[in-house]
This record gives sequence, structure tokens and C-alpha cells, in this order.
Amino acid sequence: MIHRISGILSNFDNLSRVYAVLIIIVILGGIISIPSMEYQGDRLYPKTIDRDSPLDPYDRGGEPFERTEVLAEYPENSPELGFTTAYLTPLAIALATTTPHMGTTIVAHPGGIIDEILYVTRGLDTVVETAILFVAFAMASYLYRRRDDE
Amino acid sequence: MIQVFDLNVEGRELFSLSFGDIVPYFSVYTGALAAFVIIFILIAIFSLPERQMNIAFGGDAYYAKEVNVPDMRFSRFMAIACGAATLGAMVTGDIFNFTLFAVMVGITNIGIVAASGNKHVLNAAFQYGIVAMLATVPLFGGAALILATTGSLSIWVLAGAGVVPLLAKALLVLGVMGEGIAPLYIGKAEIIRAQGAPYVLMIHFSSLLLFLRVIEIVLVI
Amino acid sequence: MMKRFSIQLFAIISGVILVIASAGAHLGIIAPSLSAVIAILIVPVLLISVGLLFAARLTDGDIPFMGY
Amino acid sequence: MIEYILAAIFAGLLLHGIHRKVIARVQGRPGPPIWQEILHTLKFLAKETWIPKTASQGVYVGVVAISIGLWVAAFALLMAGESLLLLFALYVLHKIVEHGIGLASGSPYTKFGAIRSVVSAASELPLLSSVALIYLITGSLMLRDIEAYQVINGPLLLPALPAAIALYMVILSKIHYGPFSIVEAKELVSGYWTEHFGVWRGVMNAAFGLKTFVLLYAFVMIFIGPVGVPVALLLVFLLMISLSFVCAATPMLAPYDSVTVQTVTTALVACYIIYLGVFA
Repeated sequence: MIHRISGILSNFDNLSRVYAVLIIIVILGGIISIPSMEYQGDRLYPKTIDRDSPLDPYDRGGEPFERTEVLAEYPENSPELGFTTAYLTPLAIALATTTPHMGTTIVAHPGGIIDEILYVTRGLDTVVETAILFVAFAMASYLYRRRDDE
Repeated sequence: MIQVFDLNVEGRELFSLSFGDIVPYFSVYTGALAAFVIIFILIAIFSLPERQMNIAFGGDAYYAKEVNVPDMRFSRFMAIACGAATLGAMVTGDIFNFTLFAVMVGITNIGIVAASGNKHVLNAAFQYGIVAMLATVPLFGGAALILATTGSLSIWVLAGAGVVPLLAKALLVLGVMGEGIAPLYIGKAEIIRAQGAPYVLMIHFSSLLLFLRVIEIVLVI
Repeated sequence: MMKRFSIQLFAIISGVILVIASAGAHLGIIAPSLSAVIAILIVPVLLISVGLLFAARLTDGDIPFMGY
Repeated sequence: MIEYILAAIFAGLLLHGIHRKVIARVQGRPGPPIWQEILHTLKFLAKETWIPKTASQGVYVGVVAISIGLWVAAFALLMAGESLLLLFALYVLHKIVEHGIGLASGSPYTKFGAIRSVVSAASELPLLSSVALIYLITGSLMLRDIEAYQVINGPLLLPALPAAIALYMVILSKIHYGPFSIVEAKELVSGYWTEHFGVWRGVMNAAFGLKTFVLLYAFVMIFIGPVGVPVALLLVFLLMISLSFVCAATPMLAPYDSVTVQTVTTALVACYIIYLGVFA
């Protein structure tokens, strides 16, 4: 019995599988406990979510800008300049008008949610995030250049 | 309101630095850990890597592998970055900041072994990289849950209040396990066959320290 | 290379510091925590240099490198 | 301070000697004299000392210094009654020492010892669960508070029995010749410290003697309470003999099996903690 378990654990090809099973167990246990949690939104941006909007989870509500001070090179290309949705690509606009369940994915990751909410007061976080990107970039460029050498 | 240092978990407060919403602090516990990190960063900076002994197949001969200098420089850079990230994770007083540093440790760990040419090592590093990416979900998810249920991410505010749900704590621990100790080290052991003692040592070192810090956080909040 | 003299110096200085630190802690001149920190930092120096001193008559204090 | 440290090192080395003697007697051999390990250490200190040419010099020497510094720190912590969590941290950092010693020299034997030490990092986990359980029961992790609690409520040994078992497993996995000591199995010559000789070996012997003493003394301190130094030393001695009996009667497990056994122990204690936390 012990031997069989250790046989599975010793193969690192199973690594991601073992880890995924652990996460699934915790999350299944966690889903049961969700009703006991309370939402405390004091420090988050106030927002009223309009469930009918095509941009549902990303439509932050609030006063929309009517006019911005930003000068655009080609104003005709960005008719919604100043809105949070100013930069939707044609594909994103098409998605947004057809279904309320798809949109940009910036907040699809839990980290993205915190970022979006808390950037104002948390300078160190932005520094660390940039550092992570920098490290990733350094690794990528190193690997790429090494391939060139060989 | 209960303070962090009234909790009898980690000893007296030595020093704290207010830095916007993020207040890093040293207690006896985190101070000792931070001192160790600094010692290991110094070792990584000043120590040259070892030369592994290899046995020539089919005979009694053995030879020492040579150290490839550009690869060594890259590993050293990554090891120092890893040490810096670990130091940040040790002293920070904020949960989201801690998770960010943990992610940085995870990515630099892969960077350290990226210089290795050994196929098995790179294979294991690939598997480990997948787990490290997976692990960001529970890690940030735990932080997001804490923010949503308590309205705060600061360890100072959360200390002793007992309002953080068990799920968030479990997710945090699981996330650090993924970033640092890939479950039971099955991937780690292979990764660590790579050459370069002070740098490879840093992989192990950073994940153990992350684990120690997350235990302190989970006990305090 | 470390010569015998400098090893002796290290051993004596670290030993004296350690004795002073513990005596000071006993007499109440030095804070116990400070004495503990000094002990943690200096004890490795003391033990290694005393050991090298024992071994010094074999190599005249040098730490040569063993070649493979 | 220094006088206590030296005394503790000698006590720890004496315990190692007793350990070897008891194992030998259980297995029907005469065994070495009990002061053998002290002689060993002194002998190593007087031997010719080198640094191997292939080694990473900084790590090779630095890690030896760190190992002795680490356990002096742990000993100081016990004397000051500081945080149990910090003792746990130092214990975990000892893993780095094993690993660093193994990696530093470039020899394949020590490398394998180091890799096994990484694999068996699960041996730290039982200590974590026992720390958590003690925190749940006493509400404090300061050793002095734990002692004060035991003065009022009696020894923790019975209420925290799973924690005691977990800590016992932890000590067992660090002791020489035990069922879990895969890092220094004989197929790896001496495991991770094969390539450290002379003064380095002597200092490491001293550090490991101190480690054994600190771990056993911490066990007595945490689970029996303040009983005075002579009784505590007697209890440490009895504990060591019980450990020796276990070591003498069990074979060494295969590396991954040893990890699995330790993980399962942790999981069981964790289940008990969750049970306590939720229902009690």
C-alpha cells in the first residue's frame, strides 16, 4: 500500500496531477463553506453592477465621462475615448454585443481583480509586479539567445 | 484590538516601516529568517559554483565538468533575484504583496535551472513550471477571498481578529506549496540535479522560507 | 592562505569575545539577547579556528586544495 | 552562554555514543564505548584539513559555519524560552545545511545524499502539525508560556498526545541509523557528508551533537514541563534509549516509502487538529 503510493508520488510526470487533485479537494471543501462568508466591500471601489449590460462583470457603473481632455490622433477611430471600454477591438465589440458572458480577460485571474481594485494605494505591489515581468523577460531573452548560439 | 505582537506567536517587534498601505515589519521570527536570507544571498554572490564529478562509462576514469561562465552568470543573476524576492516575502506585512513575492520566487526558481543543459532537469523544470503557474490561482484566490470577506489585506489589521475564513488560509498554504515546494518535492529533487551549488541551493532555500513565512501568516491572521 | 598566526589570532579573539559576552550576561552588563546573538555569530569562528589550530602542525596552517 | 553551549555539545555527543552502544547491545554486538563520539570529534579536529579542488568553496565552508550557528541559535532559543515557531524554523533550515553540504563538493555520493534530503523534506511536516496543535491547546507558542501553562494544567503529554507522537517521529527521522535516515544510508558511503573531513567533519559532529541535545531537550520542555535540569537530563536520556530501541529494531525504509510514511503521519495529525478545531 505504502509502496504503491510512493510509486505514484515518485514520478514527477504526475506532479501537476497530484497538485491539481489537492486543489480540487480544497476547493470542493471550500465551496461548501462559501455560504458562511460575508462580503465586506468597504475598501473596494463602489460600484453598481448592471446585470443587463452586455459588459456585465466589467461594467463598473458610476458617472460615465461625457468629454475627456485626452487628445487623440484619430478621434474617428476611438469614438468612446475616455470610457473604460474605449479600447475594445472589433472582435471584443462583436462579442460584447452578442453575449453578456464574454469580455476582456484582464480580471479573469483572481490577481487581476485585486490589482484593479487596489492600485491606488499600493505602490509596492506595482513595483513587484513589474519585477516579475522583468524576470520573466530576462529568462525568455536568455533562452532565446542561447538557442541562437548553438 | 489585538496587535500582531500580542499574539505570542513570533516574539517581540523589532522594527516596522510604513510604506503606504503596505507596512513591512521585523519580529524576532521574521527578523531571524531575513538574516538567513541575507547570508545566503551573500554566499550566492561571492561563491563560485562547484564542478560536478562524472564517471566515464565503462571504466574507472572520472572527470570534473567544467563551468560554463555565461550560463553561470545568468544563474547567479537569477539566484540573487530569487534571494531578493524571498527577502521581500519575509518582511512584507501585507498578504497580497506576499503572494506577489511568492510568485516571483516561483518564476526565478525556473530561471535558475534554465541555464542547465541536462534534459532530465529541464523536463522536471517544465513540470514544475506548470505547477507554479497553476499555483497562482489558489494564491491570488486566497488573497482575493481575504480581501472580499474582511475588507483588508494587512496582516496588522487581520492579526488576532479571527475573521479570515479557513478556505482562504488553505488556499494560501496550497498556493505556496505549489510555488515553492512542488508537492512532496517530486519535481524539486530532479531539478536539483542541476549544477552550481549556491544557486541550486537557493531554489530549496527560498521555498522552505516561503513555507515558514506562510505558516506564520496563517497562525497570525 | 591562512597562516598559523592568523588562525591563532582568530581563535584567541573569538574565545575572548565569547567569554566576555557570557560573563557580561551573567553580571547583567550585557543584555542576554545581545549575548545570545554574539554567541551565535562567534561560536562557528571559534570552533573552526580551534580545529584548524589543532590540525595546523600538519600543514603549517595552510588550507591546501585537494586535487582530484 | 559559551559554557552552556560547550556542555550541551558534550552532552549531545555522549547521547550519540549511548545511542550507538544501545543499538549494538540490542543487536547482540559489544559496540563502541559511549564516549566514542566525543573522541571522534576531537580526532577529526586534529586531522589534516583540505578543501576539495572541485568544491564550491564558499558553500563548502559557509555551510559548516551555518550548521553550528544554527544549533547554537536553537539552544539560545531554548534557554531564553522564545518562540517554538522559531525553533521549528531553525529545524527546517537545518535541511538547507544538509542540502548545502551535499551539493558543495561535486561528488556524486554527496549529491545523492542532498537530493534525498530534499525528497525527505516531508519529515519536517509532522513538526508543523505538532506546533499547530500546541498552539490550539495553549494559545501561545512562546516556550515560557507553554511551561507556565504546564505548571498550572499539568504535562501536555496526554492532552497533546498526537503532537508528541509527531515530534517523536521528527526526532526519529533526524537521528542516525534510524528507519528514516535515508540521507546517510550506507549505499551512499556516508551520505551528504562524505566529502567533509578533518576540521569540517569535527565541527559538524559538534553541531549534530548539539542538535540531538536541543531536539530531545525541547521534547521534554514542551511535553513534560519544567522539572529542573537533573530530572530533565534523565528524561532526555530515557528518550534517547527509547529512540535507540526503535532504531535497532527497524530496517531503513526505501527513500520514497519513508517520505510517504512521514506524510501520512502528518495527514493523520492534521485530521486530528481539524477535528479538534471544528468540534471542540
